Amino acid sequence: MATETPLEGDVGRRRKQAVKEKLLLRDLALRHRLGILGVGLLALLPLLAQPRELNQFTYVLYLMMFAISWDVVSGYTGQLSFGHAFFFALGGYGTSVTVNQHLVPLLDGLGVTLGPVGTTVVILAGIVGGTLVAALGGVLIGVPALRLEGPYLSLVTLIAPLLLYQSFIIFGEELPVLAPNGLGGTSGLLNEPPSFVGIGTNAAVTVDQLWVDAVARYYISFLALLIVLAVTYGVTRSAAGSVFTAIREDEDAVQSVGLNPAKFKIFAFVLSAAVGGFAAAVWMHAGPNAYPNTENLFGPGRIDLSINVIVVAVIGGMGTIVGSLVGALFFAFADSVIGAFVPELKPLPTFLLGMVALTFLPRGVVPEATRFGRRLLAWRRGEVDSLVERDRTSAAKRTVDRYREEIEEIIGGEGR
Amino acid sequence: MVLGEIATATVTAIFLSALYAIIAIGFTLIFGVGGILNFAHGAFITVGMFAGFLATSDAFLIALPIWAGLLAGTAAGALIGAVTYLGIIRYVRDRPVTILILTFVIGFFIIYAIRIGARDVFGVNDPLAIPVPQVMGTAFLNDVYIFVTSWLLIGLLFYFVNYTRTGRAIIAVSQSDKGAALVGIDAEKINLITWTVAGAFAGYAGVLLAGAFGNGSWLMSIQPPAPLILSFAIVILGGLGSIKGSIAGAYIIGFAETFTVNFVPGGEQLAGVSSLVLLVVFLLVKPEGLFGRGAGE
Amino acid sequence: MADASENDQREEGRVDRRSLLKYGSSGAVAAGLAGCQSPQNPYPGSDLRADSNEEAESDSSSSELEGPLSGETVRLGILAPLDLPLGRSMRDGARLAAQQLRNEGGIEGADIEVVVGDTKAEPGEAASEHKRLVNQENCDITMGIFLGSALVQTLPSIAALETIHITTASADPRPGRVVSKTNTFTSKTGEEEYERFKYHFRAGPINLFDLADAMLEFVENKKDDLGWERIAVLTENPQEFTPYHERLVASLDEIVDVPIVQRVGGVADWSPFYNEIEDEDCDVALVGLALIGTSAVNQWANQRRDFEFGGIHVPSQSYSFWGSTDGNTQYVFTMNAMTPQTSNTDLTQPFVEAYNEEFDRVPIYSGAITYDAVNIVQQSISRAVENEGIEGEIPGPETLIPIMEEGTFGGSTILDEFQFTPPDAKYAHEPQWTSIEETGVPVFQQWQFDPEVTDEYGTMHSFYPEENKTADYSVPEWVGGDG
Amino acid sequence: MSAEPETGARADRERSYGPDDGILVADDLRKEFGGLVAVDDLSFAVQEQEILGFIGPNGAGKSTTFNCVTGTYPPTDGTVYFKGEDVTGIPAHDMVKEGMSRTFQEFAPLEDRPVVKNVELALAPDELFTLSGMGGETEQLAREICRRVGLGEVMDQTPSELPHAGMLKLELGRAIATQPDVMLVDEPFAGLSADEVQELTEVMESLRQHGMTLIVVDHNMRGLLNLIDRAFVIQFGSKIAEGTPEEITDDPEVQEAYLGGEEI
Repeated sequence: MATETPLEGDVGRRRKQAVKEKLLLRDLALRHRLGILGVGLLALLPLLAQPRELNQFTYVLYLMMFAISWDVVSGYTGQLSFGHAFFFALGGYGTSVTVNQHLVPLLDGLGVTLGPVGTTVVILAGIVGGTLVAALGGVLIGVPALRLEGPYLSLVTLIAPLLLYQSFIIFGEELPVLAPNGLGGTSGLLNEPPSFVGIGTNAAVTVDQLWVDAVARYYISFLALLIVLAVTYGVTRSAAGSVFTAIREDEDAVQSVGLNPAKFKIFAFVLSAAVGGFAAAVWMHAGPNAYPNTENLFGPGRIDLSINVIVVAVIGGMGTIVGSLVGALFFAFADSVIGAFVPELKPLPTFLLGMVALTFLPRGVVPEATRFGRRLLAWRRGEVDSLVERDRTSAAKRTVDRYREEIEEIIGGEGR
Repeated sequence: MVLGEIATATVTAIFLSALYAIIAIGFTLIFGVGGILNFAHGAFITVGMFAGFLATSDAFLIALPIWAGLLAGTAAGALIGAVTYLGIIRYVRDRPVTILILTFVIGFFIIYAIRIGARDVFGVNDPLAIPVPQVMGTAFLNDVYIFVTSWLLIGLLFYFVNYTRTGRAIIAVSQSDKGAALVGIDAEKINLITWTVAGAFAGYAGVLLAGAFGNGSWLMSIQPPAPLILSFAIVILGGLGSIKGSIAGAYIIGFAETFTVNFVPGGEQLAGVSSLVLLVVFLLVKPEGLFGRGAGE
Repeated sequence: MADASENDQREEGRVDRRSLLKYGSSGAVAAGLAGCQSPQNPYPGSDLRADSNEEAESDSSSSELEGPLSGETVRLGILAPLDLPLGRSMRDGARLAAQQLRNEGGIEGADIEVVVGDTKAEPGEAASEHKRLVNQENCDITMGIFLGSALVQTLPSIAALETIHITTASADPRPGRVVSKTNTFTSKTGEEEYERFKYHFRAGPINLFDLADAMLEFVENKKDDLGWERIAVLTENPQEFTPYHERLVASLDEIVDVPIVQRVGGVADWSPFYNEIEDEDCDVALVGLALIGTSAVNQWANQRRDFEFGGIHVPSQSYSFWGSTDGNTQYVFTMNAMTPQTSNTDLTQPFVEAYNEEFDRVPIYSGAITYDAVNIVQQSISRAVENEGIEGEIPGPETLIPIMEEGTFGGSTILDEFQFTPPDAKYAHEPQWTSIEETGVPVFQQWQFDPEVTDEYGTMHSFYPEENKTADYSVPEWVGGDG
Repeated sequence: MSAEPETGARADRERSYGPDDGILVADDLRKEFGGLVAVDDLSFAVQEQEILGFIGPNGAGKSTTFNCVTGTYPPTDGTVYFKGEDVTGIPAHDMVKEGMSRTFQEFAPLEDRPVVKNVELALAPDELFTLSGMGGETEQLAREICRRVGLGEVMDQTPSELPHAGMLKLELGRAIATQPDVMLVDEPFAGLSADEVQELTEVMESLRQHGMTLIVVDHNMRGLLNLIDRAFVIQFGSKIAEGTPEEITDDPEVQEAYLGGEEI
């Protein structure tokens, strides 16, 4: 019955073979080599930095992961989220509550004394717990996203973390069953969860040198970043990634080739939430200032962390994953340089930078650089005459166009 | 006793909702006319509050009476609305996503600027508690004042959009940019007017809101009762872009909020939450709103 | 900076001050410093700014000092959030003490230098500044820290660097618990933990449990006097308040009727709470408020609510609060360690005056405690020199800790005789406090309008305990009419 | 509002079909919008490897019929059988997975990516975790499909650069990539030159040779005569004729339906 098409034969096997070849890293494009070089440099950073600087830089790794989390759903599928801290908070609180309010009391009750290995296992269980809680949050946002378009979805995503914030207040003392000791109200949880490595007693491995602590935290965080990169890169570079971007372009087209857009949309939200939640959960055990409080996980103004990840991802380039890495570096660099000159104005210059980038560089640094690089190579090979290229559509532009259509639909030119 | 409480709550809800309505109307006007969800609207409220504080505070200048504070707040709101449009929004008008994120960032930029200004320049002890006086001596009279003037503003706005040439142009633009251009309306000018009016309303409301709650705060737009978030809820309930819908939405939200807080056990903690829950449910059931246009067709 | 902020003084309060600092007036400050980032997470390079914050205080005009430690310098590191009046007061209290000591011949001939580390009201900043002060500035002893979370985060560093730290602003009970030899708080044995953390001391304020006890004592002794039969408890809900709240609520109903107990958070409209309090016919709202304290006072006064109002009200401890509320804070009472009017000890008023003369400001509780802490250090070093015959070398922690643990110290502005709790106390190395009756602190302060003091501003009068009283308690004219 | 009762109803009005009367069977299919009947109890059966012309004047209900059949929206009443199974009302993407694909009259290519990537999307498995796409294997397949539908030269251009015929081919290529057993082709020849019509006709013919069933929807039979085996004509949502192209053109009722000036 099957129609004869080029699909004949053992496609699965051929696919695996092709992937394997790709993984051997032959024939890498220049930008990929640059990317690997960059990641390698990140890995070497502890050799250069003082412990204190290193701690500050470790936070940038988390900012990268948070921005990647946002990019997966907003950059790729075009479902703009304005409250991604919702997922971060779920992950961070998730692991803290799992460890401090469930696992540790349970093990204490059983009379188990935890050694380094035991504590590590408990921490890992907490991270898994936090990631799952965040993923559940992804379902919670993803399902309404099926019904809501453009601006309405944006409003819902914006409201979600604020609702969560309120519920931390409401269940500050106790959340039956789920969090017996409560969620800590506006201040957040006071008892920090155990660290993988730390100077204090509350850690799987206790060290007494500051620099050992800083370096260990850096590498654990770096490992988390690599995991996040591998997962998100894998998904977005597989066929699922092209389905994501196709959803951003035209859901009907996706449907018409036998793909279920709803499934992929929810998946994007869940993946994004899980990545963000995972990052936040690891942060609570290995990051700098690893405290599960509202200021860490929502930002001092309750939604600023959500804004920051958007700014980071937009500066770097939406729909690229690596853009988030570059964006976070820019963001941190700008923040510290500007902050050094006018510390009292601290947040304002960074916001200003975000505004400028949004206005003049909407496509983002990475896509612009890639295009220019390609052009440069082609120019050197003599294939094109000039380095200036005519505009091609970008992820950002596509999202914009789609959004405009939705808005037009709502305020209704033709409908009336 | 219970009846008395219900009566009190009802009166409160009626008064407060009027204030919410003028905040939400500004938000919905900007959306209706420009298709822009203005996340910076909350910052406009905060700017109004802060101008009101500056005018009435005795720490500098001269301590002006509160009516001058109201004027200052309204003017500052109008100004910040106009400046935001002219300075930034105008240039990115055709890029909705950029605008969306931009207004988000602009809003936070403004409220952080207020916080820093309050602390470092004006020596306010606590940017979370910026003193702004009530308009009237007693809480009840103050509520009445809020109610009366809010409705007066709403009435003026209705007169404006229905009986003046510019007002009708606003409606025309909100229905179709292209159509309006065809009949010779300067959409640019209309947008500017809309942003200015919306800013003025927000500024006026900011002063009153701070007075009614004892003080303003740099975070007032997103702290309970979170007028920014409430206005989202209101305009979605009423339908994005509909002025009448906003008024209806404001009353629904106002009543829901007041009654939850007063009568649901433990409801005091639910301030700002009940309306959001209501909103989320409503979004899922009827996203186009009570008076929504188009989306459901 | 504008003059207004110079005026901006906060008095000592036996309060969970961290809540205020973090979420109250200064929560905003903390937030702002970090900008749009999470406040505890500065980005790389923010260390570039750190240097500008450090202010090495060395009075080069000081004459040659003589004594066994002549030629040496005691370096004191002050960890304080300099953008808060409370933090500046800590710095200035230490400077004042250092200057006075220097004028009197130094510490056994050693000069005293104050090095400041700006903690910016960020927990992470406190820890890293602590490391810098000890490692790079070679401080012998550090002091300060006012956020509970900052203190807890700095503890590992204090232990690792084996340097004495004297806390002068946080009321968090956790460090005392960790230091204690009887500690069951962490998994290690108490002895082990003591060896690690014995470097931590607290010169004040008393911890949150003691604050609750003080409150209970106050209510028990004054309820008849004030005619309080029914009390509503409103405590703000950051977890920092929890030890205080739970201790208070556990026993309060044995003293009076307590029909309403509420943890509150993120409240803007207080009417529902106030309605309930009036419905329940309560005489007073006994609050524990920081962040949302201002709007609570404004609405209470504006709406002329039919009950009295006070407790631990952090904003009211600030001298500028009268101005911030346009006088609405009149009649609000709060616990405090001292006020500009009180004479806790013979030294309190001289300190206030000297401070005022030197810096043209009113000191805040944190300044007084830091001032006291410097004097404790001076006395400890002197005793070490006397007892052990040390010469030409600043005694190290192993020498000083037993002396501090065993000694009784005078020269305090808050308590006549200051002692630290012993290592085996449940909360070790904390101020020895038993009751208000025995110690005279904390005091209960009420904002009043007293033309005799000034007719332009409110006055922070103390009305309890008797030995520290400067005025009678007064009830708002609108309370109690026909109610 | 419904179709004039006399026209379609008479003798052949609506003999019922069963599940096994063809690879694709519609039985008493009905779709109403509000009170408006767009498809009026229509029944038909398509045989395997057939090329069926589905003809009707503009507004006759062709698109609605196929939107119901392919799951774009559910029918008001009636049953759709595909390969002997009741598939009434299942979602469009599931219908594709069952083996029914379609092209669209209004092209909606993904503008953000080149032609070959448009086709490649259709090769993506409906799975969340997949290795597919990472190794470039699917791209090879997509390129092969592009060559077969005559897009070999232009597959690396963006869709906006394609001529009209190219867009049609892209639609076709996308549909083919889903490996359908039945393919619905909507107005394939509109606006094409004679050469282009010939080229497309050959592509479709070869698809049929490979075992595919095709339904070609058009508002007249011009250009279809060489392609289709059988035609099915509807008007006002009801069938008015069925038979070989020759029979249809001679049918008086059909001629009457097209009297308005349109040419059958």
